[in-house]
Amino acid sequence: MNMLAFPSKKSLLDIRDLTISYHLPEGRRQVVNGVSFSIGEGEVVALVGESGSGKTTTAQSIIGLLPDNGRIESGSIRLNDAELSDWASRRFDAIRGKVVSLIPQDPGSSLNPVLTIGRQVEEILKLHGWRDRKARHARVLELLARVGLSNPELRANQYPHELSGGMKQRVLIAIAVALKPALIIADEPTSALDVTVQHRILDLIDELRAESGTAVLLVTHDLGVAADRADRVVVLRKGHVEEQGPTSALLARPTSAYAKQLLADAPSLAPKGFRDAPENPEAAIEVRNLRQEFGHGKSRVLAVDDVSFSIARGTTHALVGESGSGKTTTARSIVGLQHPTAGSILIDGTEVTSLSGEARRLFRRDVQLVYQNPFTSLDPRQRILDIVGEPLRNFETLTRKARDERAAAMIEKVGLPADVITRNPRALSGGQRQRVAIARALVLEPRFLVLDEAVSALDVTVQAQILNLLTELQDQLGLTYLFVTHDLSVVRQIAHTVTVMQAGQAVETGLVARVFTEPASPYTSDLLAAIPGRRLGASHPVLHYSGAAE
Amino acid sequence: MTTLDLFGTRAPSRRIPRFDPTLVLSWAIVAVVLAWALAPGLFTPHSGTVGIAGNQLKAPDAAHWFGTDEIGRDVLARIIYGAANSLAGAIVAVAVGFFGGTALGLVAGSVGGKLDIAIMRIVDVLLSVPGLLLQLSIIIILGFGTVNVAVAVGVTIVAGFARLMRSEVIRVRQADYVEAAFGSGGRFAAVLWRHVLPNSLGTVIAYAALQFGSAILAISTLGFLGYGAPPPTPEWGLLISEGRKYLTAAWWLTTFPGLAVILVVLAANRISQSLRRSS
Amino acid sequence: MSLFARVSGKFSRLLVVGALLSSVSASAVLAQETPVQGGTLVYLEQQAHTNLYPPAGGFYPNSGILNQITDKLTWQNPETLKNEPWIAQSWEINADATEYTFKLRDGVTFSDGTPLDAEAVAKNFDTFGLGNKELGYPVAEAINNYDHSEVIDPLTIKFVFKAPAPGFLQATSVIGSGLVAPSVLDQPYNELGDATKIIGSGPFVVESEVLGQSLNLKAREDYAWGPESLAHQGRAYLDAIQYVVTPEDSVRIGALLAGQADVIRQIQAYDEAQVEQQGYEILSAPTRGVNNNVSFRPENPLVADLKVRQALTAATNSEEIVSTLFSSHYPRATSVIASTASGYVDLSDKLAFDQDRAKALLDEAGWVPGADGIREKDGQKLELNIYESLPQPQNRATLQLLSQQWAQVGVKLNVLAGDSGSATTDNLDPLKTPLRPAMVGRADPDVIKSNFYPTNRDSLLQKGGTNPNATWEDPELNKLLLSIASEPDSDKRLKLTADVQAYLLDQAYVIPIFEEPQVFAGAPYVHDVTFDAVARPSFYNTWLSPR
Amino acid sequence: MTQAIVSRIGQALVVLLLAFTASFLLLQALPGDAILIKYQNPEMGLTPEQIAEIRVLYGADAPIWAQYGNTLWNFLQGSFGYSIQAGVPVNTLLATNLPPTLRLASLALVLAILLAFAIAFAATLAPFRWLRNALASLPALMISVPVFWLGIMLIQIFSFRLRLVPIINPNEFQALILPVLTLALPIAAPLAQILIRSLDEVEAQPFVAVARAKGATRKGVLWRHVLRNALLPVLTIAGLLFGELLAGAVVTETVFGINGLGRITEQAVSNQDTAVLQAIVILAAGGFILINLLVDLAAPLIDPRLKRTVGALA
Repeated sequence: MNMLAFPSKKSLLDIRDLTISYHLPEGRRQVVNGVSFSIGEGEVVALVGESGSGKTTTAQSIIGLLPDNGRIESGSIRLNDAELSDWASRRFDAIRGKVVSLIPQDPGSSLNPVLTIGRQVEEILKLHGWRDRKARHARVLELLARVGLSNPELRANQYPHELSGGMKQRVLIAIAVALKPALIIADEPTSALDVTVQHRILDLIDELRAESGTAVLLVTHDLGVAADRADRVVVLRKGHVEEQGPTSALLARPTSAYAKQLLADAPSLAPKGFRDAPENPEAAIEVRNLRQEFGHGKSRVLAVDDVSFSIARGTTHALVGESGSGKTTTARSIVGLQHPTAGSILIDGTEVTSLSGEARRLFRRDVQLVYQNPFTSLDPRQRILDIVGEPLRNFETLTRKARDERAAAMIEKVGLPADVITRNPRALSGGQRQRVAIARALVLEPRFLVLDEAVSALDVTVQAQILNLLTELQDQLGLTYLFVTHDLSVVRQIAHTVTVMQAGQAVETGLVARVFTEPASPYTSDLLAAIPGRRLGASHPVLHYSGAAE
Repeated sequence: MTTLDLFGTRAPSRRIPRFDPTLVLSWAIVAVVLAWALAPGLFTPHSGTVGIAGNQLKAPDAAHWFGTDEIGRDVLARIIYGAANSLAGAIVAVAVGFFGGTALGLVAGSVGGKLDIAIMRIVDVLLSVPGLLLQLSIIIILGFGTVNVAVAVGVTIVAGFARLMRSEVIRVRQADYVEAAFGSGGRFAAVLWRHVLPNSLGTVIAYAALQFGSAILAISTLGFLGYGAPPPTPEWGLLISEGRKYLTAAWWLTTFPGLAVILVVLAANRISQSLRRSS
Repeated sequence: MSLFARVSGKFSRLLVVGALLSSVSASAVLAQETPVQGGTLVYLEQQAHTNLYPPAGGFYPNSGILNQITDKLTWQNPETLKNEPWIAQSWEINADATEYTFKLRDGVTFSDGTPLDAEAVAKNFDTFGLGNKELGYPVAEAINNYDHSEVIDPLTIKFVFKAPAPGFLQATSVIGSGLVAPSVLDQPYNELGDATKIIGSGPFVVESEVLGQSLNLKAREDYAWGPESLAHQGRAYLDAIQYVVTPEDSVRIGALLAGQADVIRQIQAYDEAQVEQQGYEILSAPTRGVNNNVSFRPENPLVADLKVRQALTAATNSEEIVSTLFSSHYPRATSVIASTASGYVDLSDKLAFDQDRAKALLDEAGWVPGADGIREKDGQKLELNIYESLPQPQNRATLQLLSQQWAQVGVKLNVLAGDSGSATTDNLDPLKTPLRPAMVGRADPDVIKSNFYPTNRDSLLQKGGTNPNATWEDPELNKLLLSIASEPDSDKRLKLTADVQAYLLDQAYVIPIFEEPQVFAGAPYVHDVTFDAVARPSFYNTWLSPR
Repeated sequence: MTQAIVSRIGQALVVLLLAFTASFLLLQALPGDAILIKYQNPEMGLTPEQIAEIRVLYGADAPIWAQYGNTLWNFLQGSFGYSIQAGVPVNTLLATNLPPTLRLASLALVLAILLAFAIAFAATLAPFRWLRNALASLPALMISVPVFWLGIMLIQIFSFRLRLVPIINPNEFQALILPVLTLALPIAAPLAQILIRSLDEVEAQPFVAVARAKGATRKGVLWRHVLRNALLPVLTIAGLLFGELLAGAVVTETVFGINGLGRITEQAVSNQDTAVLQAIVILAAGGFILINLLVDLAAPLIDPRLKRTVGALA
């Protein structure tokens, strides 16, 4: 580590009054506004903020990979005494990978699909002067082994699509640490991964960092992750630094209003207790021995394997698990979007699995689904009023005026301003869109609502608002919810009962309070242990459940 | 995750500013040509079909900006009066391709199954038979004339529309909002009409604009091969192909109609590009 | 008679014979300059040849080749239009022109070495005159009333006719009577599209060809039997001729002016100025046949009325067409046949342009102007269709001008462009095509019969002709036509020819427009391209001065 | 995999049979009649009766289904019948005219691909934005020009004005320059457009940023990462452009007076020489289907993700 091998007290990266703007069709937009912070050698600094806070743009400027239309307007970026802010992109080529490297956000699309893993790891060595092929190859295998990939020889010859998301992220980490850089920029390195994988990946980064004394700039939206991993936290909002300081101090005594809000809304840190179980449970939904297979012959996949649970009327049941656990498949069978291979689903005494044609269509009056992604679940070409009014059009013969009135009333009920009704979904924020989706689901006054990862795509503060809304509506209308999520902290906040799923099977079912405090299956324990924010929990008097995993 | 995925989605390097002079110019060209087609008499005092003997093959001058042709007709007037034929030809061709192809693609993409396979094999056949041969045969069967030539060109572009429409329908069908529309009790036809069709059409309309330009070219190529509209119809493709014989003696006969076609096709291309981006 | 072109102010070396009318020198060199032997002439042809059976030589691309590789019994002097000896040294014709006896020149051979003797000539004319059904040979157009041949001795042959055949002597000189080796005529007609199969006795021999694209001829070293009256005897000056098919007008002329070609065929009137301006030469030759015209099909009820036909004749301003579209090489028509054709009489008073007369005639015939200016009768519009004829010079423009002229008297003429298939079919149906553009080039009064007689070109689509459903015929016309073909007395023949011309115009069966020439262009160093009486080029005398 | 290929080939054969049937019906619907067109020529002086005899000779008087069966049977045996206009077997006609067209078309395709890459790279790497934009709109200009006009203009400029390439009596190499260019330019344009768009899209992929973060230069990333990913749509389009190539050949061969399949096609349509047309349809459809089959089979070599599935035609 030639030029960077200086005494450890020295600050490695020093950002002062950085201002960055994008030149967009509608004009110039400033996204980073006078940001200042520094990173010492070997230090981990978390850059925390929600979408649009400017955290990623700031990170990009350090490695010289701003989009074509992005420009540093003023301020300085000093890396080891070199001023980078006025460097042309080409000058960065020498330090990228060698001095500063990157762990990207989405491992799924961050590896070239047409090249083998080995070649992609090898490339960074080749670019920075490793001329000997054999040495390169040996180093590649060494790196792959170091990041915890079994059978490195095999992996090196595989293509990205043959690896899981976690494995791909390990490969990307191998690339990032290959040349022992002084600084790694980790841009949301785990947000696309399952919670247990997330945990292991963060551990790996920590480990490698400690090994080579590399500093890490951890870009994240998740305060819990920042709390667990960072030495210092920089809170960004709308391009400004709201607050920064040592992690424990900041979390314990936030001074800015925004940081306080952020802390309050973070589900993993939510101070509320568990929801009370219903007095005399009357099963409104009964799922018995549900089995779902896809494909046939060799390519047959068993997605749901003998799952049973029931949901009491007026309560929220959570279906929790990692990707591929079968939770979404189960939910879709319940709303009648697919025919299960075997098993039965009784909703208010109706056998859903045998429904078809018009009967199935009429059944949908009572059971509605809210999707994960509010950006894709609303027709971009319809007005909000028409979106919400459409179910009425399908089921009731109303005049247009009457229909619009009912839709408008529903829109008001989910807490949207009246002026949105004539707009398109495009003009709305993610949280607003999810409210629209909920309004559409509720306009027919159904008795059951299935929510498929309905808050996962939202920023924490918005997430908290939607969860509150759902709770309110449940109390008002006596709705029964099936809440599908990967996020245990959300489960804790909203659900009465929970089923934990793994690889198509229900590994545990029960009251949320019981499952969280006395998990019966080791898998549930793993899940609970992986929830980020434990370190934070320690400094926070109210939170103690994390200990339950031990 | 809603974090701005800027490492991932690099802003496109060739952005369109809101006021794009080339786009404005493209629409202006289309507007002018449309005006020519609707009211040619307003733009030229000369006739588009009747010439003045003794006035033949005059080089461009103040009286005849684009010169005159072999029987003394004003070339600019021929172009202005020809706009209606050329546009009508291209519009008919694109309309045949668009409606035929869209219907096939919509049915194939939305119904799926055996019907999809059957329709797509028909489309494959249409694609595999050489387009020009198909066009020439259709013209011979239907007879010569602006509309027939346009229909012939239209038939050969049905396949492209059908494929594009099908893939768009399949893409849109997989969207959450379509499933949501079924989930909220929508019937098949209603969902198709309210959601699938409007959301699939954007790309197809952009393609139609592109095909509009190609249709003008295809019609002019047929004119070159001797399968154009009968004289004295002032159709642009025909003007180019007839004028080419006079290239040595009167360059303006083929050059100006050629420029008119190039400008309109370029404009159609540019507009198609902007439609595609916005859809 | 300024039918030959020359560079103004310069002086052309004209060929000793036939020069006045048809031979054109492509350069301005002094008369003393002697021809140079050697070189290859690059000749650009508009269309590919189709079939080189000599009687198929009416098609210019065919004749451009046949004229170099075949000889004929007699040579028609383009100046005098008299037939002079060539392969036949002398001949006798009986009084009623039913027997022709030819004495052949000795020592003439085909390029494959077989002798050109009486047997060979007999085989040729038997095929031309009678056709050959098995092999698919049609009867030659120029030969009428043929019965049989008799070989008297190896160098004497007699032809016998069923009826008088006064046009036969001239017919022996036309391109369609080129002599080929007997073995050629044993092959199926269809295979004669391959030029390498054509074996003649001419000054050039086919060396190689790429079908539809190019053809190479080379000079025959032992050629020694050119027409006696030519100054040049012996082998041709050129070593070789290369034919390149170049369909695009602009490419032919461009290639000539860029020095890539030496002679090109079919140069349009509008390009002539360009060519002359750059020091190149226009070579124009009259075709001496039926003028470029539009012919009526009287079977069609719209043009069945004589008054309508006369009105349309009066509404036609051929002067305007000629002055707008053509050049001095395209004289305005003054009769059915060209002024250079034998038997021509000036009938320009029958072709006067008079719009008032046209309108009056149409009124008389009951056609009154309708709301849109087009005349109507019994609810039917006077709207006529005509297909353009691609081989004729600027036919599309000509017909459009005609259409403009007729519109002024309230008649709509639709000019149709069509694929050759539809055009061929529709042109056989008078109800679809009341009119058709036509022209024939041939320097004998027979040409009129050729054009109009039902079993020949059948220009009017009469009964017994090419249209199987025809019911209309004009027996008087047909009688006149037949009599021309069989009148042995040449003065009487000319008289009959004059009568037919008058009859055709009185009946207004045809509206002649202009006398169609063949126009070629040549580079300045190309000398002595000659033309036969019907504008087929001959390169026997042609030579290239050093460049 | 093999099963997929077999079913894919089966589909291709079905399409070929359908194309044969469709074109047979279409050609039967042509109003004219090749025999009449050829023999109704005044110089031949044939009577209508004689023409009818010829018709019987060619078997053109049989009922349609019998003609269909005969034609199909002959095709399966590799005999394409007899050209009425040319008077030779269609096989002979094809044997002389196919090779020049294949040579012209394949050279044009190669040149088009080279041009497309040159333009796309220039438009992506050029130093100034205005220059990049100008280069990116070049293909649009190239497809806006009618092919025949382009050919005539190229001849005028390069042969007659600049006198660089003779058009009459060129040597073998010269003879190909302008026709290949004429045919290639309009094909290159859509390829370049797709490639530019495809390069743009791939460049926006996260893995490109990752490659840059390794320290690779922009050019290096373009070569090593972007290009291969951008190739697939180009390959697909190139397969579909095969039909354009034939249409272009018709025009190019007519303008340059070259013998070839294109010119034969044009003449056969004009003369309604159905046997020739039928053969051309099958040849072209077969070529099209074969090329797209190859494209499908080649795609997994470029993108390993496609190894499992072999898609439908093209």
